[in-house]
Amino acid sequence: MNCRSSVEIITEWDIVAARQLGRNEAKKAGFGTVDQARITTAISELARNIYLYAGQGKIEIERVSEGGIFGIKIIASDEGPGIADLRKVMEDGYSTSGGLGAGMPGVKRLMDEFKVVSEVGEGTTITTTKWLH
Amino acid sequence: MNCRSSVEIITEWDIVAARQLGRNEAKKAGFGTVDQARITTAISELARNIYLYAGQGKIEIERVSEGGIFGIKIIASDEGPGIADLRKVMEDGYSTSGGLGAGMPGVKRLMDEFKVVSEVGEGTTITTTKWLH
Amino acid sequence: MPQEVGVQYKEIMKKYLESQSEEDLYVGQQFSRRFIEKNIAPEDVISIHKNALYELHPHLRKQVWDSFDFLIEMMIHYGLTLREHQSLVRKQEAIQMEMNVATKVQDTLLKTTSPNVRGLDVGWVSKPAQQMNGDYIYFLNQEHASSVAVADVMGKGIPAALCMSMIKFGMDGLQFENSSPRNVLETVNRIVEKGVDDSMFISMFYGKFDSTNGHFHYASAGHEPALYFDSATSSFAELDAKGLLLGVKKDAYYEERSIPLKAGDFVVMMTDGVTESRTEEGFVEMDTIQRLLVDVKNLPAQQMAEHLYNEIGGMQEFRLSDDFTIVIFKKELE
Amino acid sequence: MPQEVGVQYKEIMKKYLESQSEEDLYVGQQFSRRFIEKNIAPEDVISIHKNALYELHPHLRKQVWDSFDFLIEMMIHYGLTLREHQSLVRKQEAIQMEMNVATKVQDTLLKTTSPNVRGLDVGWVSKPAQQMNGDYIYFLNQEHASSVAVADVMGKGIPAALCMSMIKFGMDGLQFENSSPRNVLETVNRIVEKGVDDSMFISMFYGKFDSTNGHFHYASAGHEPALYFDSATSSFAELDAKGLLLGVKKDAYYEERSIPLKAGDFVVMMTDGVTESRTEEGFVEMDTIQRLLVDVKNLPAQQMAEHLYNEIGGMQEFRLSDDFTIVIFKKELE
Ligand SMILES: [Mn+2]
Ligand SMILES: [Mn+2]
Ligand SMILES: [Mn+2]
Ligand SMILES: [Mn+2]
Repeated sequence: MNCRSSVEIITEWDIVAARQLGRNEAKKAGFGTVDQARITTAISELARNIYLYAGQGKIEIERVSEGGIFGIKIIASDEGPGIADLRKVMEDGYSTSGGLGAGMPGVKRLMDEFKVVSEVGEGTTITTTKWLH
Repeated sequence: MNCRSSVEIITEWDIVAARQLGRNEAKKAGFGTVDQARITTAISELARNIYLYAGQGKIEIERVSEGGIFGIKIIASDEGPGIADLRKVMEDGYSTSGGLGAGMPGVKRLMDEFKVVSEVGEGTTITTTKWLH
Repeated sequence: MPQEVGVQYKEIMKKYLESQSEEDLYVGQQFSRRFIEKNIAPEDVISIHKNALYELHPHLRKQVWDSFDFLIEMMIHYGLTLREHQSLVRKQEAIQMEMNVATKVQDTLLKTTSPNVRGLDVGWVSKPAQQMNGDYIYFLNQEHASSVAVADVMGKGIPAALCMSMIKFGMDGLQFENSSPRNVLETVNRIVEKGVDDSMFISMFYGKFDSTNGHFHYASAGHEPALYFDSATSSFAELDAKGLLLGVKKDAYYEERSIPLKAGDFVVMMTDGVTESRTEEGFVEMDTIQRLLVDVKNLPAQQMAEHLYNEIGGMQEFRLSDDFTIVIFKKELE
Repeated sequence: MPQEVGVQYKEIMKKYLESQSEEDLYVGQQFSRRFIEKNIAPEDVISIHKNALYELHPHLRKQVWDSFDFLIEMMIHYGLTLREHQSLVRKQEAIQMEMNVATKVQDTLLKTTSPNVRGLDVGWVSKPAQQMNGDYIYFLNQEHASSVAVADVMGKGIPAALCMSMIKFGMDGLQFENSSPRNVLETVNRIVEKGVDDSMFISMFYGKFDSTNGHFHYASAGHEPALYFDSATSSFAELDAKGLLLGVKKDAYYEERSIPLKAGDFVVMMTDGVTESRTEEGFVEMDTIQRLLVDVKNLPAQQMAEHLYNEIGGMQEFRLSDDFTIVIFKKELE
């Protein structure tokens, strides 16, 4: 229960590879079609953020279990510019009006747990988990 | 271009009759499936309001045209208690949280034009139109 | 999402596919109303639909099922927006509660007492267009004089409310000897000019009835003229005086004028929410306002003010486009 | 909705049905993001989907197409919620703009000037947790004395802002001869008690440095104790005095106490946003605050205040759970 697979994000096509990996892992973990799509979308958003704002980084996917409940954990990390104002990034952007897609709040909503660690000039690591209910 | 059909709303099943009439008229007027469903939903809401709050009333449906554009007009009238606070009724109830369905603001959104005339103790008449775009 | 929703969905759809009746669609739509409450996202509905169709018609070609997977993918962002909506609704409710508290605070803070001076009958109405009133009435009561400030703060809501509290406390600090209309406006103008930035303007009419000589003294800071009714000739005149809006210029000068009030005469001070009331037929005419006032000129001032509000408010179905304020000073019959 | 959306949808779906590749799903989802912006409702998407499927596979059995009509019906309420969301977002934006104006008005209205009295070094920091600050600092400067009121209004946002303006104008009206801490609190208490309803409470610490004798006089209305640093012994003591919160009781009594300040001594007045700062490890200990102050005791008061804010704020990643206010009065070295 400790296999971690990962995809380097360098070009836009790596986003697709990360999605594919995520969907496969989600399926193997036992998630239904809709949750597979949600997990894949979360990965897609995280990978796009890396691609757009950090230039490059990594998506790691891990199957996890806690107290008999199974789930899938995604770790998105980069050594990009970091996030200066975390509060702002986590605010609802109201995707309806903005053109930036789901953004961080969207990823948070698609998954069950969510954590950002970011230091300006050092990079950003986002860890997010979804549990099989 | 002045045929007006109508349905008396007395029992819950008259709501279905009004919907049926509305859907047929909308289809005949040339609306697509989705707009047929929207017009039918608007009629459904209006008829339900009559059934629930006024006890009885009438839904009239009329094909209309204005400046070469065709449309469908719905007139929902009753001699019920009337609406004391129109401002409040027209406020967004945020259907997500409430259990009252679409309500007046919903009908307004489903259609293109919307007007309420209501007098306490006298009754309410709602006129709403949708145009073929 | 509960298993049972899927089962019911299938049953309702099955009936519809057999009958294609409006009744089944009605039942279906009534059923779907609960989805949002139950936190069922649109992509969940597609999945429920796919499963129901599969159970009813398992032998459709593979592309149909694949197409539903595609459709689910297309719906994910709708589901997100829906959740965003729910969080926004909660936020909105919190703001609403805050506004309710603010309105209560404002009401308590700005409460004013109608004057009670011999020979003068006073009536007033002030109705907000939205939740918080941007019009403001302040009465100053002295032994032989009754004064009123009628103000309209540009803008509405919270910033306006803050400005009004400033006016109130400014006027609370006024000394008796300085209560001539010109002095009051000059003083309040200095407070406003100092206290708020350039984006905030306030118009104010200040009227003072002096019971010792029966004169009405007034000054205006860019406010609507008042209406004076001369009972002897049964005619109206506008009362206006020169003066800039409050807060524009530090040392603004305000003209002061006066007029004797005879028994039965009255002065109507208003905000532009009254004179610029919009109905379906356009603006309410000054003639209409005057006619409405004449109709009730023999009633007490309070009833006159309420009559004017009921009539003009009624013309716009009480959906006011601006705050609506009237103060009537009426010289009593001996 | 534009015809062309349907054409593109069909093309993307066609590719997906042939390949079932993740790439096509990614392209599809990127495409679907624009739907909401383009005001395409979820029921429209079902209809687009149905048409695309029909063009690709026209010979599916009738029930498939009927089932899509059923699905459209089930989606109507989602479409309504989406439109409701858009109107709510606009409303929210309007409120946000109003709050921005209100914050500016409040800043201008409540601006206060740091004292400048011989022998006293003053520093202060006041940071709101949310947009509007519910903490309030008011400086009163006299020839031989510098005073400060540090207040915390229960509640936040608009109602708190209104209350603060009341305090400000109340204190503006204070006469010189009544500026002893006890008198100030008694006066402000009467204003607050009269002006606001029972749901509003305010805690306030009032400190006055008298440069004629070098004493610090203080009184407290249910506020956090201040911290006194004795430079001779390098130790801290709490300064507290008996007194009810403002607005609770009309004739509240406030104890007044005093302490001599020697060169290098300082007094730190704070709100509970400082002493009850929460970090991931729990509340910030008083020991920590004292240690942070001692570290910088030789710096100017303003730098001391900023240091404390940077350190304690930093522990919570500057996501303050309450407004954060510090005022430091430091007796200068001769
Ligand atoms: Mn106004
Ligand atoms: Mn106005
Ligand atoms: Mn507070
Ligand atoms: Mn606090």
